[in-house]
Amino acid sequence: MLGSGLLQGLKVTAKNLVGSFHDPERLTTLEYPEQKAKLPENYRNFPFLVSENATDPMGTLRCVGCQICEKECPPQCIYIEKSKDKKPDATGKMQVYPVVFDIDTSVCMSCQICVEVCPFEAIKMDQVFEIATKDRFTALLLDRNQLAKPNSYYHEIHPTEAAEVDARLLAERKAAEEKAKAAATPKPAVAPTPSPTATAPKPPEAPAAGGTPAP
Amino acid sequence: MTDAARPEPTEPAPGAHLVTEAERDELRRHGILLTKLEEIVNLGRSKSVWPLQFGLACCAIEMIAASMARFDIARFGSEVFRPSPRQADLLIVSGTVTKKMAPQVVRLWNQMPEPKYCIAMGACAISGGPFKQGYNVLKGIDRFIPVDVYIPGCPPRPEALLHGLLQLQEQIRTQKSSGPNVARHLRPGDRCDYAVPEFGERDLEPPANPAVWQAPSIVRNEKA
Amino acid sequence: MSGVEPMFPSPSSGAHVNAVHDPFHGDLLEVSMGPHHPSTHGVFRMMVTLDGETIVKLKPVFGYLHRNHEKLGENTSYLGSMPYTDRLDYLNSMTNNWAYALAVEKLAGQPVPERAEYLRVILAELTRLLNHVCLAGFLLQDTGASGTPLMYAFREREKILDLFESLSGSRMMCNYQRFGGCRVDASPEWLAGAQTITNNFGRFLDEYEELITGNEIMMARTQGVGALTPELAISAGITGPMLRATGVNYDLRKVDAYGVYSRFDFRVPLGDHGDTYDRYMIRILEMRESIKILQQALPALPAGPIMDPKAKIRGFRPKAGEAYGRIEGPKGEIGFYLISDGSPNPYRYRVRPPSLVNLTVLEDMCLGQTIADAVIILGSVDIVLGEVDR
Amino acid sequence: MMETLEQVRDRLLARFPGGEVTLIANPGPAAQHSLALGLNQAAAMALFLRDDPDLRLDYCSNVTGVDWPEKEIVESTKVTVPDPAGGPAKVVEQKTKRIQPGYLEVVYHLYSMALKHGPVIVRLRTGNRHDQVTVPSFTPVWRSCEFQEREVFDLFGVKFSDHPDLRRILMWDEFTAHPMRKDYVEPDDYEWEPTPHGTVLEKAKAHYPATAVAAPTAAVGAAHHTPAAAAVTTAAPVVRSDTGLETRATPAPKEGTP
Repeated sequence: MLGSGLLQGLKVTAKNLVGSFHDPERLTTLEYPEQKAKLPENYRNFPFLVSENATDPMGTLRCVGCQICEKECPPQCIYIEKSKDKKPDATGKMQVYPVVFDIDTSVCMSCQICVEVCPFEAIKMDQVFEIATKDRFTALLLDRNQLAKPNSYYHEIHPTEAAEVDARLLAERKAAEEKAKAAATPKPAVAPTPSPTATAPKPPEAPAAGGTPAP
Repeated sequence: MTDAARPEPTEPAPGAHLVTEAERDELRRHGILLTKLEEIVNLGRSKSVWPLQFGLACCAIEMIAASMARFDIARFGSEVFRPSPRQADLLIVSGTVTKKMAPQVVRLWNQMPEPKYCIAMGACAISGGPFKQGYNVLKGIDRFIPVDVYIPGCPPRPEALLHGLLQLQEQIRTQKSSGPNVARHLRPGDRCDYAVPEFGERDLEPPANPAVWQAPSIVRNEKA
Repeated sequence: MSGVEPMFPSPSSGAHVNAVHDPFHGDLLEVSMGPHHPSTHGVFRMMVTLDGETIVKLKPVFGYLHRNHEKLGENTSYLGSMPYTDRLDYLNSMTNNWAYALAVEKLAGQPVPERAEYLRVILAELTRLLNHVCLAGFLLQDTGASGTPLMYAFREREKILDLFESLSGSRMMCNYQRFGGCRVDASPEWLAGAQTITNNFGRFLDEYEELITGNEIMMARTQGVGALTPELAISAGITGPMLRATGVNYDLRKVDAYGVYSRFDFRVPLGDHGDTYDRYMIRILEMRESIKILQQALPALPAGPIMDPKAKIRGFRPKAGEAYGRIEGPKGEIGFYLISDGSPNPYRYRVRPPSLVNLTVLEDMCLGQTIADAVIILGSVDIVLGEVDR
Repeated sequence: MMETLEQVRDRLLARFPGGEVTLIANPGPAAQHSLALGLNQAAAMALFLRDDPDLRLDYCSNVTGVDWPEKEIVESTKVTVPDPAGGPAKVVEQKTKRIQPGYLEVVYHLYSMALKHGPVIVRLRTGNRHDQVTVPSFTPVWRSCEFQEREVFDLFGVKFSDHPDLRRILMWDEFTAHPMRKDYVEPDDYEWEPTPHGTVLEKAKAHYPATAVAAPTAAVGAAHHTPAAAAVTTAAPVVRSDTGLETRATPAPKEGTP
């Protein structure tokens, strides 16, 4: 019968209309500003720099300014200048640090490649997205002070991943200590107190190739 | 209004509000809305921003998603996507503006009636984004038209678009119809007529509109 | 040597037809549709010459979203191009990822572990579901059913996007595949979620078909509109559902049997008339086959690693050579042609876009139809401008 | 099963006496070898590939261009020079420089939908990159080449004789360059480049204000060692010296913009 298809369609829309009053499957609206969707743990939007503690973020950045992420970033939105001097990181090891670490969020495409290539677990993906602004030039270019967020924040947004990372870093640190001990014991007479830079110029899991940036 | 409710009498600047914010809040609590014509106009404008149905690239899909049931842009009065620029208030530049497309975007902007607003949605519309270094990609639509709100992200979530829209609504609510901070469209000299670039042999002519695009210059050091 | 008689000559040539004054028929009218037109699915533009309401000539104009994908691909590393492939056909980032990963794996001779192959199949079929369901929504939008079918389609799409987001971290730009495997593993909860969606999708399709397939207006608008012959379709390199709607049995999942597709039992739906209605129906039927594949792949997902242990993420330098890898994307054959000269960047990086090649016959399909039908025919081709112009 | 590429080549040579067909080996693991066809009989050969009952390559999937610019090749050859004194001949290494001529290449990936095999990869090479850039079009043989050959024309500058509608497809008509060539130079619009490195940094430098040269870079560099001190020494136009960038309110002078 002509028109039966139309009537059938109307039946479906009526079912959806009525269903939207009692069936959450059919009423999917999320009342955004008041009600926020729970972001999945894996959600990623813009990178941030992990610092070991919140009180001194600049002093405890995990980043050692190796510039791998800068080189690998596909849209080239990271800019790093590393320091010429060294200062102790969270474990007390002398390390180079980034004096300038800028990310241009107006270019970043949140592809996560910087996170994948970072050998120091220093850069991770954030979950903020409510950053609409009126000012493009200064507000969207994030410097290291704005990028640094404590490890506790990382645990908050990516709990599983952060626990894995912490366990891995701890194991690495232990291995490094044992290695240093083993290196120190055979020839105690030569260098009783080896300088930290001499025994551990690199973290143990530093990449074999390209770990130190080519100039 | 009692004397006790009055705040400290400060020297009233010429043209200052006769009724202070605190007093108006107090009145509002009692169910009396005291307002100015400017504010009520702005309120109306901000709650019915009609966007142009204009999708460029990936972000357009998220823009469509924002207008669908899950995110429901209709709750903010912006569900009326107009196909014609003559009926639209808001240009959402949702995606990469290529150099081939840029003249058309400027033309659309010129055809929209004032007051009009522009949201640059996504990295590409703001700065060219990941495609910035391409030979045919415009490095930001703000080289040719004034942008009110920038929403970074690639693409921004639909919630981020709604957040940007709320920012724009806030901006519309507080815009002034007179005085030094008058809204853009009321400024003398603003003729709603932005220069449309021409296709050149290698690039757009001109590559940016100097009346709109005033980028600060950046100097980076030589690296070791 | 010149003078090869073209089997299927292009219907007309040249950039413009000036208005022809003919006192008997009246003037021809040249209309520029797009690049800003609500129903051109992006920034597509057609120069249409009309005789009354009938199309006598139609020339597509491209390039309004030419984002220099190939040039950027030659200037970034192999890994760096992976997130860019997400933005080619931005509805189907997972299949784009897979096509690119497949081409690079061919180029480097990189094996892929079994679990990753299964995950790729699962994600590709979920992508096919979301592409086809959105296409049906947009097509119906073009025929005038504004809103409702598209809203239902997006309701289902959001569920699949939530799955993608919880796995890969992003709704649309998944950046999930890697050379030699996948980036993150799927948890049992994720697989359970995928199973639920697979189980429920058939019911949704029933409802969706009840809503539109039998609709008289829809049938009147699409049946016999934009018919395409199989011979022309083959010559013009049409692939995907549009080719199969003409009755040509050519599905790369069967022909190339890439990945682990040979292990699943599914059929290739074929059309009969090659018109717009067939193209719509093929997609609905393909979704049902996709559900069938998902029902087989999800329980059969083997345990094991998701990355080949020898695969390199950083500093990936394939030996000199070239490779062309292709898969059956939701829109047709998406291929990547790579030439390596042994450096970290590809020497030549080329995308074979199904949408662009499928548009070759747009003029042939539209000639003699009315201008209102051109919109529907274009909608049934299923283009995404990010891929057409790259 | 499809016959091997050598057999295809031999049959082509037998069918087209005087034609040129070269097998080009692909050293990579993909082992997708290809056939380079001579330009004078290429269109007829393509027709043969399409219609031959054993091949029936009725589907041309992918058409693309590749740019191979001129390359300077230094070859060292060992030449034995007989000693004029009559002693043992000496082996002398001679270095010869030669310019390997550049050319543009069009690559076609052919498949058969009827027999479901492929790919057969066909290459056409131009004489050079400037004036001998015409190759026969395959659009009359396979319609799918129509837009893709236009794209090759637009981005690489290969001209196709017999193409029904050879116009620019992606760039605008007024555009003169061929941007996918390796020696293409992009237009200069590197104005706001806050995160430059490599070639972008070089290009962005052209837009740095003239005053930046006068400013001693050493002083800025020294400030980096003590970021706290740098923050104190904010000159008026400098907004954020901690990041090492100077943000000036005044735009860089532009030229020639109305």
